[in-house]
Amino acid sequence: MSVTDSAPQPEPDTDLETLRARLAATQGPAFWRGLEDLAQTPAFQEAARREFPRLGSVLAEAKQIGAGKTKAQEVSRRAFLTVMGASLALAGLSGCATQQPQEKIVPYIDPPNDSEPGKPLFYATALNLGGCGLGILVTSREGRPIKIEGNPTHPSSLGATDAIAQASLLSLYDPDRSQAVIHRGVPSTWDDFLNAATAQMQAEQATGGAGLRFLSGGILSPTLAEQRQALLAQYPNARWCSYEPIGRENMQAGAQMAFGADVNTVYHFEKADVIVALDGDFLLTLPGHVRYAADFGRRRSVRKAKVDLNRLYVAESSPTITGAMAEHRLAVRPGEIEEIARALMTTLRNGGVSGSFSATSATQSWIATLAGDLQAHRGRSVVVVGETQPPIVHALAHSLNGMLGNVGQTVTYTPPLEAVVEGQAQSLPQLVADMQSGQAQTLVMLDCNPVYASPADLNFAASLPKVAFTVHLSEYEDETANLTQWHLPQSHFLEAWGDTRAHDGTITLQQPLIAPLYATHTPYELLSILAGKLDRSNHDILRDRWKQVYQATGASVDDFDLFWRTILNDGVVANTALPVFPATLLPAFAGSPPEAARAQTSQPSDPQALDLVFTPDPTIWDGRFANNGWLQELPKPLTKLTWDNAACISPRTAQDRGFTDGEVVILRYRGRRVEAPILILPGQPEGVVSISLGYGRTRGGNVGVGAGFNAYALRTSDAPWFGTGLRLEKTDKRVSLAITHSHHTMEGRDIVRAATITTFQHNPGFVHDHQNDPERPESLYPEYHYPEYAWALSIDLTKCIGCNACVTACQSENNIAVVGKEEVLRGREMHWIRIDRYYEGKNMDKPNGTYFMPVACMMCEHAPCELVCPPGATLHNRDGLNQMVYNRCIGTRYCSNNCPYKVRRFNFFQYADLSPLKQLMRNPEVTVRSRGVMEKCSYCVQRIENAKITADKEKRLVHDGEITTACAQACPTNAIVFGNLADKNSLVSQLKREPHDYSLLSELNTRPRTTYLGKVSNPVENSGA
Amino acid sequence: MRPWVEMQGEIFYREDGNLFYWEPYIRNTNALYPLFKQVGCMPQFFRSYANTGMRIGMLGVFAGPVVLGFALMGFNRSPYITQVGLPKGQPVQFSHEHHAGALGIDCRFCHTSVETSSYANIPPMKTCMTCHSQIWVNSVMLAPVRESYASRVPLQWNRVHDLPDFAYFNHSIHVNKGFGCSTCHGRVDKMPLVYREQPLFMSWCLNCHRNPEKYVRPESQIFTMGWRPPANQATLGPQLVKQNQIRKLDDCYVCHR
Amino acid sequence: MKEALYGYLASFEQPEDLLQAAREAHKRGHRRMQAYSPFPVEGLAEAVGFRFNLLPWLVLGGGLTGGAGGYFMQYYSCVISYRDNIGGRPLNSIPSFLPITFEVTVLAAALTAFCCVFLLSGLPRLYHPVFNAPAFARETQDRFLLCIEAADPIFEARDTWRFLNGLTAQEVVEVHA
Amino acid sequence: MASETRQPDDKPETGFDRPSSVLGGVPSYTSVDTQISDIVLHRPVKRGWLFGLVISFTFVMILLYAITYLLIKGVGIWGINVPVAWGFAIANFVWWVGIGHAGTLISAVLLLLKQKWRTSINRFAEAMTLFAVACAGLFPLIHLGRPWDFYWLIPYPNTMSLWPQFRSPLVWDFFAVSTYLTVSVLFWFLGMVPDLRAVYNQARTPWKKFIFGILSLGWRGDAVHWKYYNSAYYLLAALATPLVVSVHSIVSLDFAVAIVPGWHSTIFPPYFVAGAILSGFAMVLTLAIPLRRFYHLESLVTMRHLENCAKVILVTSSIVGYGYCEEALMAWYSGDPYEKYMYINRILGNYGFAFWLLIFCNVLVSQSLWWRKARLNIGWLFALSLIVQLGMWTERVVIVVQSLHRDFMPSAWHMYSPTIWDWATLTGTIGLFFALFFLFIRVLPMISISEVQELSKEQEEETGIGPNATTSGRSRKEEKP
Repeated sequence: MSVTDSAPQPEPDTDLETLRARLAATQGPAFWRGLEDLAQTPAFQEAARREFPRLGSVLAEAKQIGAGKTKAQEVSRRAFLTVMGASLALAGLSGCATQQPQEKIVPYIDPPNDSEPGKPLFYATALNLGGCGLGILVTSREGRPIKIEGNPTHPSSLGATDAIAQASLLSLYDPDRSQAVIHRGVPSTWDDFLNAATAQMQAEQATGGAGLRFLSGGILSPTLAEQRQALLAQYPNARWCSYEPIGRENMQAGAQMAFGADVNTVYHFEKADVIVALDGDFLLTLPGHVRYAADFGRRRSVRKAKVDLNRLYVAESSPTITGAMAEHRLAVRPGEIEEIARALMTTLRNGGVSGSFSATSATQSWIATLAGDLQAHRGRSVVVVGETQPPIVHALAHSLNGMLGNVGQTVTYTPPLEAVVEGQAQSLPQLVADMQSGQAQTLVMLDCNPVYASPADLNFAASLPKVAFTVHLSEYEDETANLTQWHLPQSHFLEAWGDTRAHDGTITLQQPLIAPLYATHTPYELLSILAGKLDRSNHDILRDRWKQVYQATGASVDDFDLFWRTILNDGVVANTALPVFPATLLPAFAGSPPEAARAQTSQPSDPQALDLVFTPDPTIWDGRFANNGWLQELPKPLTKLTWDNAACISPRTAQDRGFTDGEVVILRYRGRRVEAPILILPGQPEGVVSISLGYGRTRGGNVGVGAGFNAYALRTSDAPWFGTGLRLEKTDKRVSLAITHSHHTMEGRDIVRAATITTFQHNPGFVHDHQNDPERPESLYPEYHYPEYAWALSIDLTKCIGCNACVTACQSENNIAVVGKEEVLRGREMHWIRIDRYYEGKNMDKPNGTYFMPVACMMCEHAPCELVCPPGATLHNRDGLNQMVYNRCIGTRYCSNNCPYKVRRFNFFQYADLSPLKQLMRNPEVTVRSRGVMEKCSYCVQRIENAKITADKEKRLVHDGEITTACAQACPTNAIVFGNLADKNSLVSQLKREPHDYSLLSELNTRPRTTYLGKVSNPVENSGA
Repeated sequence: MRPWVEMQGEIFYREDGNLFYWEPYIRNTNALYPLFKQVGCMPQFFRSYANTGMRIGMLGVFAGPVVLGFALMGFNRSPYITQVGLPKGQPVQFSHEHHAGALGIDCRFCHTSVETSSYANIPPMKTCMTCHSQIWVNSVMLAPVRESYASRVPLQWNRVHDLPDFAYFNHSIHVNKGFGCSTCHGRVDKMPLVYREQPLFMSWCLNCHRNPEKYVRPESQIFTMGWRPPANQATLGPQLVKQNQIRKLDDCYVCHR
Repeated sequence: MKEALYGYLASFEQPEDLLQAAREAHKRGHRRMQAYSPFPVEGLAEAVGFRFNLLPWLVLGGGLTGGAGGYFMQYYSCVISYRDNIGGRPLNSIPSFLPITFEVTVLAAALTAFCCVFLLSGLPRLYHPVFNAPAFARETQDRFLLCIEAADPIFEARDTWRFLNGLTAQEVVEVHA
Repeated sequence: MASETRQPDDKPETGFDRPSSVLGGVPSYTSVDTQISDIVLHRPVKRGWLFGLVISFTFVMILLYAITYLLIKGVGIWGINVPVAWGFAIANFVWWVGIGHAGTLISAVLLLLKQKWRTSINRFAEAMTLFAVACAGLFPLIHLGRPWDFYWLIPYPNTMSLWPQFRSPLVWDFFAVSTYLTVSVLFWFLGMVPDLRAVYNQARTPWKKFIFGILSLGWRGDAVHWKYYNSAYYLLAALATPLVVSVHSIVSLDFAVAIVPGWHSTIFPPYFVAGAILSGFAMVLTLAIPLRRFYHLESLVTMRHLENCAKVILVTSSIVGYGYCEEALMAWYSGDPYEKYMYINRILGNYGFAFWLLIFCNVLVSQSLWWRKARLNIGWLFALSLIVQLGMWTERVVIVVQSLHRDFMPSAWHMYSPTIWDWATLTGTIGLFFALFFLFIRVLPMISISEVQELSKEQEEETGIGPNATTSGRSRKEEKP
């Protein structure tokens, strides 16, 4: 079968040509590259990709993550013998004289209008994640998207992104993406599907679509919502249900409970002095979390001039980064949260703790402290509840916020973002019932994977074959695709037109950055096909819809082009934010909490039983990013686990039951069982096991398949998020978990320096106290001066929330390779910036503090690495940057040994994936490192140099804020600030003049250019909690 | 004088605690010795010419590696490696001599982005056709161009000036700071087929990066092909360096990232 | 056929005999003569008229040149050729340059010594007239030989022959070129 | 040969093994010559020798395989990772260079100190040095990420106008090791020239004649040649003595210059040199004991030699032991938290067992040599030599791995575990070493002929009796009528 016939795609082709040519000329003697690339030459791979997508992907995968795997390590016997003799002799000579291979130059036929070769272009679009759209700016080079940044004008982004948004770029170039229509497991074409679909729909027409069923995730797109309405009008008897594995059913039901109507809650953390999060991970998982993190960060600024600190209370059933930021954190069983909410409420009503439920003294005092604080901050506090808590807790939160007068201040309500408003919790079981009963004749699944992700008790997979005609549109040939008759490849959002809503409802147009790489289409097109309009392109659908909207406003059609270009350019449609929804509490919640609505959270009958909590995975979300190498290898914020999920238990529980890390246990829960490795996690509540969703994939890409275990196998529709009655059974099996940072404490070293706000006010320079050496010890060496530029970085530990956005951003900007689980296990991950996580305190069950510390190259002025490099491949430049010159490096690894911060990364194998597809994605401004070469953070020197060139042309200096590093740009809380130290007024210079600015391991007198602002927290003094 | 064998016997019969231990090792070391004695001389294993041979050999042993080393260094600088002065065949025999020289078309007509971007830009097929849809419309030589424009399949030119991928060169900054095309590309207007004028060695780059004043030109001269440093370059150069704010950049990160 | 006479070769069984013979020969005024022994014999060289030993001075020269060159190499590359800021160290980091300076000194001196031994003693020389003498087969074994060349200023066939036989030589043979 | 059947081995051995005597009795010049050159020329290939060669050659093949695979895949096949970026490769390098020290030390230093007992062991000790340094030199090369670019360490005018970074200890290494190798070769070869001539004279077949003739450069034993020869030989010795000290000092600077706790220590140079001599002399014993046994050199390599080696081992191992204590002291006295943590972790941490192993092997076991009985017990000496080898290797590994695996940032701490390829490379080089040595003892005179002859003369003069004096022509002359 062939991919090319159905979709015309000249652009990528020519690009692949050039790239293949460019690929031919890389550093290093051809002799050796020849060997490594044996049977993996781009030409062969390209051919393979076209002819047998699967095989192509296998090869690509073998190279992408296989570097550490034995299968990729094997060398064919022939290859081996070829070198056996020659190798030793030629090893030396081959370096001496090598002729440059011939490169080709492939010009355009017609030059694209606005692009100039060698210059990047930026396009505004958006991606859907976790229940809202995130506006982004995509960098495009020669027609290829190569980097994703936040869109400053977009309310959910404000210029920042999160790890998943950054990594979604990699999915575009994923060789495992579904590339062709598949009919009953046989490759087919869109034309065949069109015929089949038209016939089927005509049949449905007769009964008004009685047998017609749709299944989709939450629909954020207004256009898609309209299409849906139209379709349902066309087929009145058809039914549309929606299921999101990590959806907002509880929020919805909670709102219903409290207001009698579904609302979308928008928080304004920048206005809140006191924040209460009840299992509400608003920094990483709540819709709009990027914006929320930004607002939260804005209220975490500690400066000599002005201190602006909010206070965060968190009660949570499994550790999250939100909990890590909390001044007062309470680790409780998930069921207790409701009790806490109730207790809090009663306490606030009639002062003094209510005796309503028996809480530990810690909990009691926590509630007491919090209640007092809330009283003091009426209207300037906010109560946040996460999607994992049952409706009643949400309702209670609404009433709490109402009671505290936060509504309208720190909390506003709008109509729901998503179009599908029927009770989502019920809709899926209903659908399955129809499928069982044979009522459902036609099932159309849009961009979802129910066979994998639907609750285990529904047994979706078994009932799917009972449906006569099933259609599945998805980016991957996943578990569902395997069981449907028609699997249709879906376009990546960077290939598609569309629109979506921000967390406050603001609409963003999605525009394609590149023609679809494969024969893929979008849900918009599929719906219009089903509606009988076969000829309408993705672009037409969107443009026409928006033309109507525009005309509806009464504007003249002539200006539409301008309007269209404006909204595409801005990335937001001006003032489309949803209006404030006048939500009034129902009487039941106006007063004291109704006992009736109490969710039955029975205390465990037998003492052995534990609570089970399902959590969204911080990297691969609900499993839809399972095939994304960047996210798989991204250490999870707290566990620092990669390539796996695990059953997290508290140290105490582990001690009591004699479990150790990596030990495989059987989780028995409500008659279902799954095997999972144990991971001991400090701060995990006593007797609670939390497992993250999204792993244990069986289909849908070579990267994801086989990683971790499937938590959905234990998930039931009646208790989607937590429940009790879990039992752990020992097995004699063990697995090795690839954890990048296994040591929890700081060994009493002055690495992260923290204090409370009062300490800071008495002694702003507290960071220098417990340090025996001066900040800048004397040196025997003459000073080097940096008059023009002295680039430097300042990292504010008070602001850093450990969300990993910087790590992925760096990976994307600097072409950092993915190495695979085996290599991570060996300690060979390649991230240029890592986020160290330390716990403070003796009791690992209740750490006094959890600290995040981003560590990248410190750019030491007295760099120990430079001194020991024999060929002089790492040395200083005039801007005081610690240069790492890959093409001069011979790989002694001495520099890494001598780096006290251990921020240097080495290519132990040929990690960089040289397949043409990945070549498309590379940042052409950054060398792709070959095997045997050391690499490290460069302060994104490609950006610096380009900015300097621009400035030099204009005969000026680069001014402050003109450029920043990828990590700083992605950071939602602006914890990372980059700038020029030689400019005394630059922001970074100001930050470095702060009293609590310190450099890591300063006693070594390495004089780092990267310094840290000590962490300052704002607890209620003399509080027990 | 006693014959040799006797003498050996003498040692044999000596009864000496130490000595007998050595007996087994004492053998007739030179059985032919008596024979030689009759002849009065023993033929030498090496003939006299062996001395000369050996000396030559020694020379080879010591001088050889040195010579080889220099040979390699020479080879690395030879046109075979640097491809200096070797015109490259192209899918279409495009003559810079004709276009840039005879017709005097400005470099920037085709290499549009040389002043603004890192790439000077290889002109799209459309640029060729702007003229060649009017003139030489039937020329056989231009058939590939027309063909490619019609079939939308671009020509693939052979790259002449090819830096390694780890070296990042930016045309615009050089042109803006007053360094002319011909300084690196040579008299393109005299090249029917373009070839490399310079080896593109790092040392060659550094030579100019360290002494820009020797090569910098007045802004007006940047695109003039035949430009030679004027007599007063020694004074003019430093002035231009000052006025264009040219820094002497030999930091690695300037070119390698 | 016989080639021209090269000299007479007397072979002794004891170093002392050779030493004495050499002394006597030298006293008689013989100059162009060599004494051969399996192992160095104290004073033998002087006995055959060896005076000044140039070698140590050559080695000294070699060493000094090497040392200077070694340091200059480093100074040139770091201070003159490519002025790099290495970890904030001064361009001319004298302490860091000493180890290599030392090593190069030793290397140069050693090479000089090695080469000069052979240059000064005219080796390699695979063919030599004295090798024609049968006794030379045991020159490395237990023979101590004295050869007086025909080119010697006061060489006179009969006289020299008698002189040599008059010594404690175990045998005296003619050596032909 | 004959000696297996007629075994004066034990009877005379008791006689000759008077530790006082450097030689077992006084050999005649001829017998020295023949005895030594026979091993090269006339001794038939023995099963034992062949067996040894085959075994060690097998390991050479393993080494070749390992290196080839390494060049194809990259250094990732080893157990190294980011905190521990140097694993076995560098440890082996240091270990081998150390072993390489004894040879030059014996031949150079003892020569200058006019130690007679060096004479009959210096030749193969030097050979040992060369082969050990050859093995060592292999590692810095193959441990590179891009070995084919190793020549960037050589300063020569290149098209990049770049130079090596002369502040890097690895560049010092490059110069030190290559200088050491060169000088050792020169020293070794110069010393061998007269003997090569002797072998040439003994040789029968044209090929041997040719080869040894070429190698001996037509040496004539001319008095003047001897003069130059001696002064050059002594000069080389004088040069090699500081050199041998400098080499391992510089190797130790690879660590001492770095800031890693456990590396950054001023006592490294002396204590590395001591360790080097320790392992070197251990290796001398490992080789000498079987050699004298199988080639019946008991009279040339006597108990005196073995005992002296034992004494050197005792001294150096005590110095090394002092070094360990010194490290502990500095860790405590400096008050540097990282140093302190490192040393405690070294003793009690994940790799604690290795520390105790090396203490046992390097310090404790050799203390037995205070007793003369132990020094004269050949079996024990041999066992001890092996134990010390192991100990010294362990020490190198501990210094490299243990110091790196937990340095400044707890977040970066990671364990190191060697792979099959690490072991293959190590054993491979051991095989290479012995293969070279087996070949050496068959093709080159393993004991200096001329020097032993000279020595026997001196002995003769001391004792007054000997095979040579009595054959004096002078005495005969008186008998003549």
